[in-house]
Amino acid sequence: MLSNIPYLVVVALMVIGLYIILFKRNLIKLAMGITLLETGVNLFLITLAYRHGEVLHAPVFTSMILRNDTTFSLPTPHALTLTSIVIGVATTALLLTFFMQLYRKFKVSTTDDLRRLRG
Amino acid sequence: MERMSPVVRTVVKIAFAPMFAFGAYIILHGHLTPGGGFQGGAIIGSLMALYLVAFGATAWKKKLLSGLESGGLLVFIGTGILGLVSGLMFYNFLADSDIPIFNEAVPTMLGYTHSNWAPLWTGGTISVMNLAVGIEVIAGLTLIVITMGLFAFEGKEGG
Amino acid sequence: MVEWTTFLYDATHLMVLIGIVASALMVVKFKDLISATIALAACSLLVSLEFLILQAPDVAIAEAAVGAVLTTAIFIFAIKGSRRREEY
Amino acid sequence: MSFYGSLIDNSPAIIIAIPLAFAFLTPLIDRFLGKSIRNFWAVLGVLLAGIMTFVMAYEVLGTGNAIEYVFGGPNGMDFPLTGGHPVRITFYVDGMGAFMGLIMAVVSMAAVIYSVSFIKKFTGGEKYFTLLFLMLAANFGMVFTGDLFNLFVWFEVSSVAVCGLTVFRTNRGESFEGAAKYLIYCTIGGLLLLFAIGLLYGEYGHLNINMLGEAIAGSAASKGLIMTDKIVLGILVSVFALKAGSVPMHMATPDAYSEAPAPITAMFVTASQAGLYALFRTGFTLYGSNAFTYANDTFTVKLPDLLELVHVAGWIIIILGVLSMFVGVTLALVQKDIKRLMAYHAISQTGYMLLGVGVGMAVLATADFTEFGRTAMAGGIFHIFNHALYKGLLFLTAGAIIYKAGTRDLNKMGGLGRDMKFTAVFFIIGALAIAGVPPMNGFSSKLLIYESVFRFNPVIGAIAMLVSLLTLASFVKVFYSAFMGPKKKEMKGGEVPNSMLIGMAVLAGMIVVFSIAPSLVVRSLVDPAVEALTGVAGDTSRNLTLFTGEGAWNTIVFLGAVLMAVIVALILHSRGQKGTVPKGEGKKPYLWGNPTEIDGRPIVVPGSNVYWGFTQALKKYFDPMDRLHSGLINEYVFWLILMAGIVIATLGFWGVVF
Repeated sequence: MLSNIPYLVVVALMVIGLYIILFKRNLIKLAMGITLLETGVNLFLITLAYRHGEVLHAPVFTSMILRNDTTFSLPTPHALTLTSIVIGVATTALLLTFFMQLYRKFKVSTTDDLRRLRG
Repeated sequence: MERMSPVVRTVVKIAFAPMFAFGAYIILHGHLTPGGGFQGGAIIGSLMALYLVAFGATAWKKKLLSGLESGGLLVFIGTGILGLVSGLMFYNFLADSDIPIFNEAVPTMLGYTHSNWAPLWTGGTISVMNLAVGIEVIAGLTLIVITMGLFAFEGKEGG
Repeated sequence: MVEWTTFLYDATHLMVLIGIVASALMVVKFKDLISATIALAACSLLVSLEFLILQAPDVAIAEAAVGAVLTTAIFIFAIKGSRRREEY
Repeated sequence: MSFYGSLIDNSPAIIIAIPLAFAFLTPLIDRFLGKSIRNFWAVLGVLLAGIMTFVMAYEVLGTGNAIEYVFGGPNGMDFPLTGGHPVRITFYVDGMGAFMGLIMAVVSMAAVIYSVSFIKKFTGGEKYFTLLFLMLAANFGMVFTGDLFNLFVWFEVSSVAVCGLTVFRTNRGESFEGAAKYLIYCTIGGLLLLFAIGLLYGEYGHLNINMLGEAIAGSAASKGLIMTDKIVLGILVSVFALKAGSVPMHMATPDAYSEAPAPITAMFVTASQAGLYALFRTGFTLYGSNAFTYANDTFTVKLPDLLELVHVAGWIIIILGVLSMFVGVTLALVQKDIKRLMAYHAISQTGYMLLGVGVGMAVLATADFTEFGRTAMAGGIFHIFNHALYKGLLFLTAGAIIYKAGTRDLNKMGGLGRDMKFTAVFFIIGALAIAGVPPMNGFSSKLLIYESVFRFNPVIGAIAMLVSLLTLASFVKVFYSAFMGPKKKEMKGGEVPNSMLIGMAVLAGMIVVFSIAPSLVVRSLVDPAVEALTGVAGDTSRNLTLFTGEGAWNTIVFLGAVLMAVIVALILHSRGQKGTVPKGEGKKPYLWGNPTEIDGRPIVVPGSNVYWGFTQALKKYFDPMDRLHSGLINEYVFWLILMAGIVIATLGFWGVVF
């Protein structure tokens, strides 16, 4: 029962992230929204990896004290999540650098002012 | 960037050695325990960020760091390409070979009570790549933090 | 005995999950961007705990180091480099 | 094993490794050996990668066998890997992959050669080349990978490298804006993609595209289509359409296209086409090709549900394509910025490719497919090739124009044709090709699309032709404002440096060659690509003639006819009366009797006013369009989410609600 609750948290994180991206006008808030969205997707992958009772794939880690032996975690989504974290920090840093440059050049800190390119 | 208060600096000084050791441990034991080049590198990288916040960014040499970053990546790709000599890209040519780097065979689990146990000197190219990734990640993350820190604190006008 | 540990484990799990959503909501709510960044760091830290609970220790280490420390540092630098408060 | 054999076996990995190694060695070379050696080094790198791609494509297309490459596995590892090895990274290069790889190689070659002079005005050339090689590696990775997750990684590497290059000229603040918008767009798209990959992995436990395709077909055969399949298809279609720059998700694309340096924009086009490639892979390899078998010229439908899903997805792609064609070209018509105009044209041309392949998907596994669906796909895929060539060339000429004129505003240019004769010629070649004027290669691919789409749905075919006309119209405008008219005083004279000319000449020469012999490409590259995607073999061309199903096209015959007509005209002309016949004073030399000059300066209609009447007449269309392209990134993301939602809902509830 409890193993399905993380999926709800995933949905909550993704919805909150998308809410920030769609409705918040501050650029740095926007970057935070993207980070939250990314955290949600990462949590989704890890939750996906957490399985009961299948023995086809190799587990990487089991806490036998707390749970029975049939609970384990798939290794592949871990690798995917790690890669996603790396990419996430790279894009966040790049995006924030752009925002700092934009603030310096135009004193822009909201998306409302970031409208030089349009039409 | 101004230096932070003595409290912060002392804490960072005290925490420096254990955090560094922990990061190095994670990198070196990448093929044995959870973690690896990226995780250990990220730990040391965040240590560098702490150090930077506490002591200022001017003391760091950007060229050295970018050299380290390129070097780490080149070692990684080079190890992959060297695998081509034995057949395929990223082939683990060091494992069970005569080259005396990380070449010990992994012992079978028989006789050991704990299944995660293995000597450090195993893993072949995996360990080499972990080291390369570790160096690269430390350099890369520190470079990101330094660049952004310098930009935010010191480059208010121009530059 | 076993049931007691299981209960404690599940309770911790649940609290971590609630904490994640709560800190994410704080990110939305705070107008002060530094506070929002700290909430984001808290969210990342709790997510890394959740990774540990879901038996992904390697990812947990990476998320703790990157999400909770480095991302926070980058965000704080970016806020220093622009404006501290959200406008509206 | 011989050296050549092992080279071929390892070629996908080597092609990725060359740009990566060159990327990270470039800063060292720049620091220790100097700039000219660095430039030479960069050209060497891209030539090496290009030669390797040619060798591999020759092998793949010659033998007809796909190259399957497993990273880190022992030699001769079994493929496909059944069950036990989900963690291996695999590369899979078939006809379609080799075709895309060749495009990447050719365009990047031209772009790097062009960059050698282009970069001289700026500092930081080593970072430029590093990012350029990284982008090249990402492009190759996206089209060679046999692994969905690997696709995601290259997708993100490509976005980051592109955005890093877009802000290369840090003195222009707008470039940061364009790059930031594009990066936000691509990051959100990438996260949706990762979510879809997670769904697929959770459902089927595979990441390999071929194995996933079999797993989806197997599950559809045993328990019918499940919701995951439909949702994943919806997400993948929207994300890859975003990367390709198709219309409701195109908003940030022109910003980034127009702000990037010219050679980067040329490569940017190929990066978008990698998204297009991923879209086709999704539609065919992942979903379509396992739903039917084709033998003895007849289709046997194995899984009607899955095929129905592919048909609906095909219709969605057709609608996206038509929207892209029309909105792209109409918005291009009113642009003042030369690169922004061309960026909108890139979107419009993407519509053609989506249209061709969408028609192929919509009629897949029916008798219509062998009738005209295959031809439509061949046209769409051929158009990818042509588009990469002529759009690359046009962006390079735009870069040359900006290099000389010092401005991007069409209203402030003029008279460049006198000094830049070669550039003008290259521009004309590119413009004729993009407009699909008969002897050019753009016409050959558009003809395949027109005729087959006309049989599919006459209205869409008519729209495609109308769009072609509008394309020609807007390039007439660019040519008029940039090359003709009086020369502006503040502009520097002379032609652009040689390496820029060589870069353009490479692409222009290829356009001319493939205009004369389009069937060369169609037979050796496009038909194998179509066969690799659908499993249906066929021949669209014989000798030098293209067969569209309705008619045929042969450039030599066409040129011969034109030559005959010219000769006849000359003969008639020579038999006419010699000299002019003066009869009175004659009329004023201008049309309506307006004055030809004011204050001693000739009157020139500025570029943005050429189609003033047209845009005024369509004000009811252009005003809402202007409001939609508001520049607000929040709204742009809203369109993306809305569109993805619509696509997912359509695919998910097709047959249930509709």
